Amino acid sequence: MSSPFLEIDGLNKGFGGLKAIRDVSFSLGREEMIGLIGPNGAGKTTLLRLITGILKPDSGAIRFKGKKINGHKTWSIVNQGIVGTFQNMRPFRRLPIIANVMVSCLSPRAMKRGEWVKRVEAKAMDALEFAGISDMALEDASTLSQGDLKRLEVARAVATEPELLLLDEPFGGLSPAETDLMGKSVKRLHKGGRFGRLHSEGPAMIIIEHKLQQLMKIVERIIVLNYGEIIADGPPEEVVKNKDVIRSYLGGGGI
Amino acid sequence: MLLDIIISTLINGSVYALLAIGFSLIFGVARIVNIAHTAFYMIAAYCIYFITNSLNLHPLLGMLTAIVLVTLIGLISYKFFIDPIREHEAAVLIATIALAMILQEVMLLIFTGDFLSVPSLIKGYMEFFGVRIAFQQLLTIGVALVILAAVWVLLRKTRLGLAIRSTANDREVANLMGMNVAQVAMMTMGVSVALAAFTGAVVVPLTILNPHMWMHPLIMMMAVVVLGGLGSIKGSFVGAYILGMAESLVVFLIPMGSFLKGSVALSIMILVLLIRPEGLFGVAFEEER
Amino acid sequence: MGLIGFYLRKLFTVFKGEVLVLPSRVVVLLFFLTLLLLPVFTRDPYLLRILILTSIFAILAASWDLLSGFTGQMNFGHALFFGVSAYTTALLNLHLHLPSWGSIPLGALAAVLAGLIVGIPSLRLKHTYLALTTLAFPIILLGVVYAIPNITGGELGLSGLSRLSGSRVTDYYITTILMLGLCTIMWKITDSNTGIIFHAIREDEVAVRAAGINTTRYKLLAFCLSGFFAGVSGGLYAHFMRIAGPSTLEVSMSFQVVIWAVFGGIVTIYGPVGAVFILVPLLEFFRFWPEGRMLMFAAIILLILLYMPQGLLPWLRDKVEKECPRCKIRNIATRSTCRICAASLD
Amino acid sequence: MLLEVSNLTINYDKAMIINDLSMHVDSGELVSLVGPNGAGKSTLLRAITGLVAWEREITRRSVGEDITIEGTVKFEGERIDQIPAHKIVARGLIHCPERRRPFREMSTYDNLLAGGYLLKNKKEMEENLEKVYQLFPILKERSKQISGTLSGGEQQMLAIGRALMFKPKLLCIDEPSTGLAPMIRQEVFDSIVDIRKLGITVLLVEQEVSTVFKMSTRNYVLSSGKIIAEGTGKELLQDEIIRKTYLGL
Repeated sequence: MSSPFLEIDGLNKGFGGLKAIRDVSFSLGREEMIGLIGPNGAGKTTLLRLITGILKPDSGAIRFKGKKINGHKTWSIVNQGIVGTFQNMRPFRRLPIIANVMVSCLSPRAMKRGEWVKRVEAKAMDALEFAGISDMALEDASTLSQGDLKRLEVARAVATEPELLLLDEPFGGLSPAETDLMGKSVKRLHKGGRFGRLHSEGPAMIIIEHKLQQLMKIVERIIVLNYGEIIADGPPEEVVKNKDVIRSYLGGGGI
Repeated sequence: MLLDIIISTLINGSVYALLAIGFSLIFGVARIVNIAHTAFYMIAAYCIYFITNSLNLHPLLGMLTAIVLVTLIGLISYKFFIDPIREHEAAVLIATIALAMILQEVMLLIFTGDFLSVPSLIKGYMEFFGVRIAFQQLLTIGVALVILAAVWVLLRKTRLGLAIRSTANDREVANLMGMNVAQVAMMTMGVSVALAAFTGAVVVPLTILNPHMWMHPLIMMMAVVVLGGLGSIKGSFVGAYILGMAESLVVFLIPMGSFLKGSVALSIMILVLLIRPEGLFGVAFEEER
Repeated sequence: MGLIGFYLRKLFTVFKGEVLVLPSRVVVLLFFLTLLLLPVFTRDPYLLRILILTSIFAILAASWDLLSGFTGQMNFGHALFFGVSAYTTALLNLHLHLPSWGSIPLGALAAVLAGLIVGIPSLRLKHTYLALTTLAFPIILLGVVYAIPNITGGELGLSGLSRLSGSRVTDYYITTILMLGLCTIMWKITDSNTGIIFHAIREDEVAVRAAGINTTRYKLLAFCLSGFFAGVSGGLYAHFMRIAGPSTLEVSMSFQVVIWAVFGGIVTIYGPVGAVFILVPLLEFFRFWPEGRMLMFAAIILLILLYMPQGLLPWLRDKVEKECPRCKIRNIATRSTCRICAASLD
Repeated sequence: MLLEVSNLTINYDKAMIINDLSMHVDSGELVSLVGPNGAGKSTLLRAITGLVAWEREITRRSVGEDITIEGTVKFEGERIDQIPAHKIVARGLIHCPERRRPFREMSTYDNLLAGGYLLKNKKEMEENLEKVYQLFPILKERSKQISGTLSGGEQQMLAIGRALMFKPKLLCIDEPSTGLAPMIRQEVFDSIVDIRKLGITVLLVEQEVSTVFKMSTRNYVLSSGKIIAEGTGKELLQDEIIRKTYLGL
């Protein structure tokens, strides 16, 4: 039996006294695109940071294509094909936007792929085009609005041409129309193909999002976290009807 | 020998502790790396020399004047040269370096580069297991410990101390508790410089005055602060005596030791930091890798 | 003949369009020309000596900027690279009788090694901790230098190195051309892809890692590169002064480098170079009052910083040039429209 | 009217965080501000208590981003948008910040003393301390402990206790329930109800709608820096808007 694409097994993580992630296990197929939802402080972002290696788990295992990757450095995880965005956006403020993306294009993974594209700038430009902010390529990142910073985050992640993409609130701060556009781009990315000089592997995705309506349009499966535990896992239509989910989202009273 | 080591550990350690705590205070409250800190210590020492030798006044009076005067100089230079560029870290850094150079050069102009000394406050010595211990040494250790205790009381028991500690912990929340953060920074600078001046006053009879005398204590003070953990008063205290002892041991036990004392102490600091990057008593936060 | 004329005209057009349009580029051109042509007009040994030393320090200041300005790895012990290279060069020259063209590169390699050693703590330490730790390295070495005087010459240092070359003018050309060349290389490095990663590491190291870049490698690279350039300047210094003494390792030397770089404006490369060419001759000029020259020097730095905390040269540059809001091309301040995209500048 | 915010607009560089917002709080109320992440709830609170203006001063000195504040904030009929944060505190408008933020390296007792920093009178200090201890007995047990080592719930109680030390007229609490276990959350909310019984007006920023709606007298729903709904919990719960902002359905 072949091992699953991404397998998370009994993951635990605590900060001081608080257990942010407790005994989380799930697996993800190569073609899957899942949503990760839950109230604030449920541990969604922590889970993503554990997978990308920015945080170290206390116990448990993360296996990518059958290989254990927890304990690896962040950059080596990225070069194996997993990349994530930051929820609280961490642009290089005093660099132009294009340079922000060029850093990702300069990673060994991105450099190895697409031998014929030696121009990093061109590739970075296409990543910006994909995220819809290519017209601002020369502005300093510090001048961007929240929504544009979100798109910059996405552009930076996409530029490494990942096989597993972890998006932390990609629609945050976007207007409804922009959200639609971004949703479509994400879907297209998932299908794979070319975006100019940028090549998409058709990455598997985990998307954290509060805008459920948009999320449900693009994902086939949703995992709900609350207090660091998985309380529901299934197709969107089922999950939103789940009593536990409604309670955790709107609190004890229900509607 | 053992007694010599203990005495010199106590003296060096106390001096470093006093300097390091002053340096830590202003770093903690205003994030200023004040390179000129030990330069204030130096001018306090010169002040005392001037008052006792040139004006022939009592050393105690000299000490008091020195402390007041140096604190004033410190506050003025903070107000005019450091505060306006506070938010530019690199600029603040070389502003303090330039300040230290200015103080050094002014002292060179007034007193020349000659080695000068100040007579002891009390003469005489006692013998203890065949080792001579000057009363001045004991006095210095005693006064230094008293001042350290006074600083502790200031920080723990007074309103200003509360404000200083709160501001060092979290500037914004301190603001929310009704503390005027800018004013607290100013007062902390005053306390910090006064401590440097006190230190100068305490050790002046034991050292030789020279306009370059601020360099070695500066380096040791910084090593102490980093070793103990930035912003930790307890760390500065413990770190000071550790490095003070390391210096004394090297000086007394190794040939050519007086050349190597700084090297050994600093190597200890680097080794500790490689094992504990946040220093001995620093606070480590969840590491992002 | 016509072909040569064509190329000359073409060259002139490029020159007119690319160099003469910007005051900063004209200044750089004049700077290069003045330095290279100076000995044609004067061979005053005192003037040449000052300019040689200025060139040597310019390399040093620029190398600090390459490391601390760009990657943000504050190095308070830059004298280490300078001193290590100076001593290594001196030892090689005195004992193995290596000529200067052999000893200086080897000295620089020793400085690269020093860069690697200092770089290791930087992998775990950040900000002020790193700055104060790097301060310690040259002092540790200085203690060792004093402790083994029969090898290092103790307080007197190692003297009697062979001359850099036979004549003062040749010395001048060697150092100036090396300075111009090395600084251009440094500027090119910071302008390259590697430079972008350096910039990014300063801004947010974790985010760089999350982009798949091995930051450890790049930080060590920065330390080594900076060590190399500082090492070349240390070797030149030892051969030119014909002595390698403890002063090359002292704290004041490290502070001096930081002062030059911050005064000129960090993260520019040209800033520190310009600052050295202003400050070192200025210090010489102050010799009319020898006792007070350091005092005046420090006072000037303090006062200028009050008005331009981001550094002198960037401040001046912003006065004479402005950036087009649309295409980000720089224009002379007197223009009202951008020279490339014709957008209005205001 | 105890607090009145009118036509407040806040820009961080180009991004508009608060957009022409007006609201008010009357004496004796418990008003809550709810809304999704990034709606501007915390910024609004920070603007009211003068922190945004303080931040603006700092960024102006460096070359960082440019913050602009327009509109007025009145407390007890007097404008407070022009005076520094530490003087606003003296008027009795206290802000209990997001993520608790105790002075980590100080003991619980010292934290509480810092809260009463503006009290000149030692007797008053002791009385207030006693009151806080009555409200949160756990703080008395932990009085010697370094606050950084307290559990999340204890830290939250400490933060609220600290804010209570200077007898506030209006207490602004920013997201007290973040990162707390359900049991502890309930305890914290209960204590907020108790505080209101002491005669202190409370302005609460929260995400957990249902609990908040049960205890508050009035609510504002924020989205993208604007108030999109106002009313009592019951009214709002029947409203389509809440479902939309919260579940996105």
